[in-house]
Amino acid sequence: MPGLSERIERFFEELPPLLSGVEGMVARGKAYRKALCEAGLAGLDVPAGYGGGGYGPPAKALFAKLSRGRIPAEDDIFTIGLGMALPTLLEFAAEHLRRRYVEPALRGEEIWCQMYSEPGAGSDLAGLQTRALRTAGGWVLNGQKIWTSRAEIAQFAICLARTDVDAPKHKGITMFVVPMDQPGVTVRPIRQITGACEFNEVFLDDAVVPEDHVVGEVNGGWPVAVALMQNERSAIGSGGGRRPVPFEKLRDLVHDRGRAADPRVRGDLADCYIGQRLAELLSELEAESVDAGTPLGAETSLGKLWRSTNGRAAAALVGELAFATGTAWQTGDDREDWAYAVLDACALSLGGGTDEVQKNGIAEKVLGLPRDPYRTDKVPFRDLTVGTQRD
Amino acid sequence: MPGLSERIERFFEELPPLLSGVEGMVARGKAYRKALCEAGLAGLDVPAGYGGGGYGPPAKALFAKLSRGRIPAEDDIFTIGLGMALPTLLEFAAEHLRRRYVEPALRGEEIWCQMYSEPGAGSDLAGLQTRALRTAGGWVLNGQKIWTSRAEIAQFAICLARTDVDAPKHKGITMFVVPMDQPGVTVRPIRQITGACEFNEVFLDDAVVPEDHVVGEVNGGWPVAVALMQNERSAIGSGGGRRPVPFEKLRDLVHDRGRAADPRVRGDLADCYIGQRLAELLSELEAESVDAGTPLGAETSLGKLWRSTNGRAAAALVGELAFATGTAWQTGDDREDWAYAVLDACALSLGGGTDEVQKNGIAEKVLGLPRDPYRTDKVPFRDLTVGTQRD
Amino acid sequence: MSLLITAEQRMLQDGLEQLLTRHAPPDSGAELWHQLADELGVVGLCIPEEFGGAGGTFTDLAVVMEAMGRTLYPGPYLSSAVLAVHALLLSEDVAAQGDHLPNLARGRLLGTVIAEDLCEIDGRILATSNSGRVTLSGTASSVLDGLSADLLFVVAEDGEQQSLFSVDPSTAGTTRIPLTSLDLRRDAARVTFAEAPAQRIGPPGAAAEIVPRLRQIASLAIAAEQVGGASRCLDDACEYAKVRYQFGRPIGSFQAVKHACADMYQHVRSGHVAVRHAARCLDAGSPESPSAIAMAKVYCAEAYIACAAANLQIHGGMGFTWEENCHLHYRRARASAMWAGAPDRHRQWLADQLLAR
Amino acid sequence: MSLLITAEQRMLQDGLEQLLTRHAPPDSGAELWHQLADELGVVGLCIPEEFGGAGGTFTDLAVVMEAMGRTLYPGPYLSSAVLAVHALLLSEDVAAQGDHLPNLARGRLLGTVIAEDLCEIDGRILATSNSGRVTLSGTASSVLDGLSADLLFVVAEDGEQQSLFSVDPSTAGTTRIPLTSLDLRRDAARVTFAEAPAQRIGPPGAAAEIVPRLRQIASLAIAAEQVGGASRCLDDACEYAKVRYQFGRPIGSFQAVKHACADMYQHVRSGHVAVRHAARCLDAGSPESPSAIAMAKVYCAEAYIACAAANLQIHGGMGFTWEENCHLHYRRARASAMWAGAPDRHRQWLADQLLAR
Repeated sequence: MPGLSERIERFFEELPPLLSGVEGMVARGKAYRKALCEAGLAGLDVPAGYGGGGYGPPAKALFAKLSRGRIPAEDDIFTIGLGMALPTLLEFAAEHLRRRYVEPALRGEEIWCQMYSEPGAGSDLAGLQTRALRTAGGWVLNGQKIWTSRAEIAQFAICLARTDVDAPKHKGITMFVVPMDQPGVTVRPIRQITGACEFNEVFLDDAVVPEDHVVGEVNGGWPVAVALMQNERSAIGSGGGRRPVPFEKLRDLVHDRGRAADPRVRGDLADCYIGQRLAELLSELEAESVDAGTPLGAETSLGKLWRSTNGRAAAALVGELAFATGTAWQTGDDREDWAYAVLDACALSLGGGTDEVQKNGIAEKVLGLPRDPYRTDKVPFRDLTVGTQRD
Repeated sequence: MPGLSERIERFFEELPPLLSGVEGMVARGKAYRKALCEAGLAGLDVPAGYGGGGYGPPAKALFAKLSRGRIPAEDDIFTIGLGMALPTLLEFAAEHLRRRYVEPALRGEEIWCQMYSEPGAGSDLAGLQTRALRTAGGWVLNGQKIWTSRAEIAQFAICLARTDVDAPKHKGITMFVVPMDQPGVTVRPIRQITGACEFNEVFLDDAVVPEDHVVGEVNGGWPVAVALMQNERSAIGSGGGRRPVPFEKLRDLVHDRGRAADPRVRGDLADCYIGQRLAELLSELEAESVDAGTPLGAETSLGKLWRSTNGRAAAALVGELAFATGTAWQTGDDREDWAYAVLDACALSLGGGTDEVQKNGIAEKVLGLPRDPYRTDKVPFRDLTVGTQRD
Repeated sequence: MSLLITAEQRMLQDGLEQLLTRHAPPDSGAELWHQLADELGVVGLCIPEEFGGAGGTFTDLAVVMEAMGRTLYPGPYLSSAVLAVHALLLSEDVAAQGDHLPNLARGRLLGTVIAEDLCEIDGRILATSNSGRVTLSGTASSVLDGLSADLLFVVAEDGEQQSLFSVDPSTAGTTRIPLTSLDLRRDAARVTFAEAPAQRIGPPGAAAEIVPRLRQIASLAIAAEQVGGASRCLDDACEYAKVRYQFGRPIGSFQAVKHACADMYQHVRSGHVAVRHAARCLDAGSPESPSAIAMAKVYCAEAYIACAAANLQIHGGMGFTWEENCHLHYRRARASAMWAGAPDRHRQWLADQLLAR
Repeated sequence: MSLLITAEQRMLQDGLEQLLTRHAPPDSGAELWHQLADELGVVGLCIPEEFGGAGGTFTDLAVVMEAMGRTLYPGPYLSSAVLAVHALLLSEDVAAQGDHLPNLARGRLLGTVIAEDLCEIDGRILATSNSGRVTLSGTASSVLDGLSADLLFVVAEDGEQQSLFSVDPSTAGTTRIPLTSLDLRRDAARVTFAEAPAQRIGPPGAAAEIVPRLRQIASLAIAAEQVGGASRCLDDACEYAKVRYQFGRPIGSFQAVKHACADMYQHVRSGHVAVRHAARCLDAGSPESPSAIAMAKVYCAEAYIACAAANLQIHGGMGFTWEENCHLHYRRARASAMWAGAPDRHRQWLADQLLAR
């Protein structure tokens, strides 16, 4: 990769003027991507034929290293598209789809989201109920998706839907590319317990998908989804996504609230440090294992479990210190941010697979403990009870 | 119950000379029982026809109150016989068995034990494998029992054995009265992690039981066992059996080791107090509920769960305080007793139904959560895998 | 005294819960308050009959607070019917009692209390006497229902001592601004006094006796509310676990969910008996009161947090949305744990009692 | 330096574990010790090559201690090959090193250390110099392998300072009695010096530097042993959960057992990486060493207790018997947690590091 380092360096040096004056999250995100693409630095590990750099993983790692702390925050709007949708398209989609969609995604001209979870299909994603029917004019989708980040700005989605209700649940699912800008797609933001809206619900009412926009085989969507989720879990386990309150902020809070001599607070702070440091070290070990050629296993779940533990511990400490004198505040008080942090931590044991699901995975896949004897693998989907059964 | 109080008072006043000079656990226990019987105070709530007092439960409660702290410790050898076996005989056994066995048990002339658990049947007692075959000379039993307290001194046992392997597991079990003094019965003590031997294994090799020594119906032993276990759980939950280190001893240890000013130790001690006090209060509430006519439910499991929690908490505190300067000792050092207490506490979450079994019970019976969908209720016993399956 | 709830108390609790459920927010304003005062008579629960109240016991109060906790009731009960009423009762100032208790009992007057541990005192509140006229100066934050209160009972530095005063916040010298609360169902304000005219309640120095006792009563009331909230979390979690199907079965059939619910049940039953016991100790004037109350406050605060978190976890992603009540309980659990002494402070107070010889 | 165990280390660990498993107690005496010294060379692991040792690193030591923890090895490795060796190395007393290290490396000499936090000092141990002759007086309990040691390295009060001494316990003035240990696989003795002749090692006052550093090394070694023990508990629990059937299915198919095993796995993997990290910090002389070691000792001590308790619980009633190894791990976990500084002391030391600015 001769000269790559220099090109990356130069790009980031020249970046600020290119973005100056560009306002708004989407506009700034797109401007950054465009510049990156024009510098020949977008999708370094994507084959050149699809608009990428055609380098291998080392180039990607080099870019990650040199770009640390220099990428504008607005590039986050492409994380799902480039981190999840694009690898899926490259690995599983037909050539005409890759030709059509990969390069515009790399250039930031089209934003993607993914539509997997449903109100009735969370931990048991394979229980999803969104139906896709093949018609003369293409596929018609009906159903409801949930936890869809970026749906409000995305032009396309990769989306799982049920194409055969007579098959067992894993065998009747298909992956589609769904155009979002159509009357059959309605996006509604979900307000979270923090008050913020990170996610959306997406309602599909006779949403239309071209006949040839199937990714992989019809009724063969499940293995595609599994590959994707493994990436997602690893990303969450090793650094991506939501984080507990960082130790340094906890330490400063202890000082700030004058509790640095309180032995119990000191002990709790030490435990917060231990949890966060061990999570870092495990992720360092995991990276070393991967470099040494050991494939990623369910052990990545450990990082996820540590985040839950660390999130809970940090929330408990913050709850006790930040609100020691009172639990109400004027706008601008630091308690406002601490309250957000305490509430937000609740998601750490839920998003990306609950703690319970992670522990099942460790027990079965790493430790070899037997699966639950009650299985529904062979029951036709139409005979399964799924979702929330309120009268 | 006119005059009963006075008779009980008089009995305990006159007791010491009756026991003086009697040596040995069994001899002293029997001497106490004999005296009690002669004073007309044994089995106050047992019908007079079977050698009891013929009073109702209030008389029993009165006796319990007046006798508190005055019953010699050696009477413990009759706890299982009188607390478990005798009520079972009275409720479920045929008249000839009650006539034969109840009065000698009350008089302390015959000691009883119960043979339920097996090495292969712990939490799943209904998976028991001891076989009973009906022959011309009576029933012949083969198998192995475990956790049998008092088997080493007992003359009789109530014992569950399988009489039909083609029936589902709950439907092929029968309850027997087994004479212990016979060549077919071998008792071997179990050494526990504390080094003490409270329990035994009992090996049944062609042990013989008279034809008419069945309690209840043949193949109808399970409901009999369930009734009994409910009594056992209640006894453990509300006061009987093994206990965590009492709070007062923990408090004294904190003072003795000079840690009464250590905020974390203080906090841990307070938590030990809270757990033990709440367990007491719950048991007071339970007693009040029973008095008010509410039947005992799976809520008694709470007492059991609190004991586990309290045992663990006390063991952790003791472990930290008693061994703060060193973990080895000369005979006679108080660390010897503390070590016993720390190890013994491990049994609190096991004996009388594991914590896991208690929680299942609360979830299903109190909270109405659905049972596990994997059921073996209808599988013939011979087709079930049971016990420990090592090659 | 019994740990069992009486038939009358059960009836009161059920009736109250039904009423509060019917009037769920945002429909829970003045009308509901007057129903609580006039129809159920719970607003004057703690007020002696001679002042127009119901003369209820602390166990009765616990029963009411449990129902309010279950329904996340947002009204000024704790501030006015518990804190203000008991501040007056503890003051033994018969004149002030005669002036205010009847109106407090009828719900026509709303009071709240400004004192250490019951709100946040910024620095100190100073009382100044000038030719028989007393004024207060100072600031307090996180004052429960401070904006809606008609009368503030304020503990202030009165020379060398601490005394109790009343301030009419509508007169000049008092300014109030609303605050954002961690508990979305509990209003709080910042109150600033600048030479605000005040009336002394009870003799000078009376607050030294009143404040710790009031904190005990506040701790009992909030512990009862916490148990109520925890029991509602348990019920909601169990209900959801029965109707939510994943992997072809209700999630409540999974052992992990069962055991989480069993743990919640243990918290709820144990918390209930802790509160009930603390209330009977207070009613009986038992020497066990301080430790019983500290125990109840420690245990119930942490039990509510644990149950609110478990409820949220069992609800999965839905629990993380604004639409479900899960977060309201979690917010209240976190907030109320810190009020009237954080769990660890009560734990240390309890240890003081236990280790004394 | 890498967190991954090297191929050589893996081979050493596996070989060691096989050897130690073959020679399970009571068959683990002198012969096994000489195999460890001569065939595997692990007795001299920490000793520089110039003194006949292997010149191993702290990460190597961690690898060895993990294997010993897994197999509940009862021999004098910790006392002699770790404590005595490092006391000598830290003393920088070249003469004493030359005298003893070669024999320690070959396993021909057994040493142990008497110092604060590594055993129990009853009062103080006093050194008295009299015309060039030094004697020690005082008593220590819970001395690791104190009965079998050929040479005692003793920290004693030397005027105003603390110095390191060696004492030959076979000479007059030293009496030793065996003690009962909570850890049944670890021998301990009570050692009394009454004007016992001693040799000073290193300059007067050297112990001030040696003791805290030796405690760090001891903490690392015991943390590694704890991780080994915890990992064995995990393996034993999983093995049992697969073969033990109740309710017509292996108990390992129940979620409660699965999650308990998953928690153990988290403890074991996290403990392993904590030890590995602490060892590489020590090897590199990193300023992170004190906090990395405190973290390892806190975490591994508590992880071992948790895993030993979980293993016992999963084994059910069988776990409560003398026959299963469950209790040996539980005893060792409880005992070793208290050695070289109880978890809470390390937690406070860690907080000292973290809160320093």
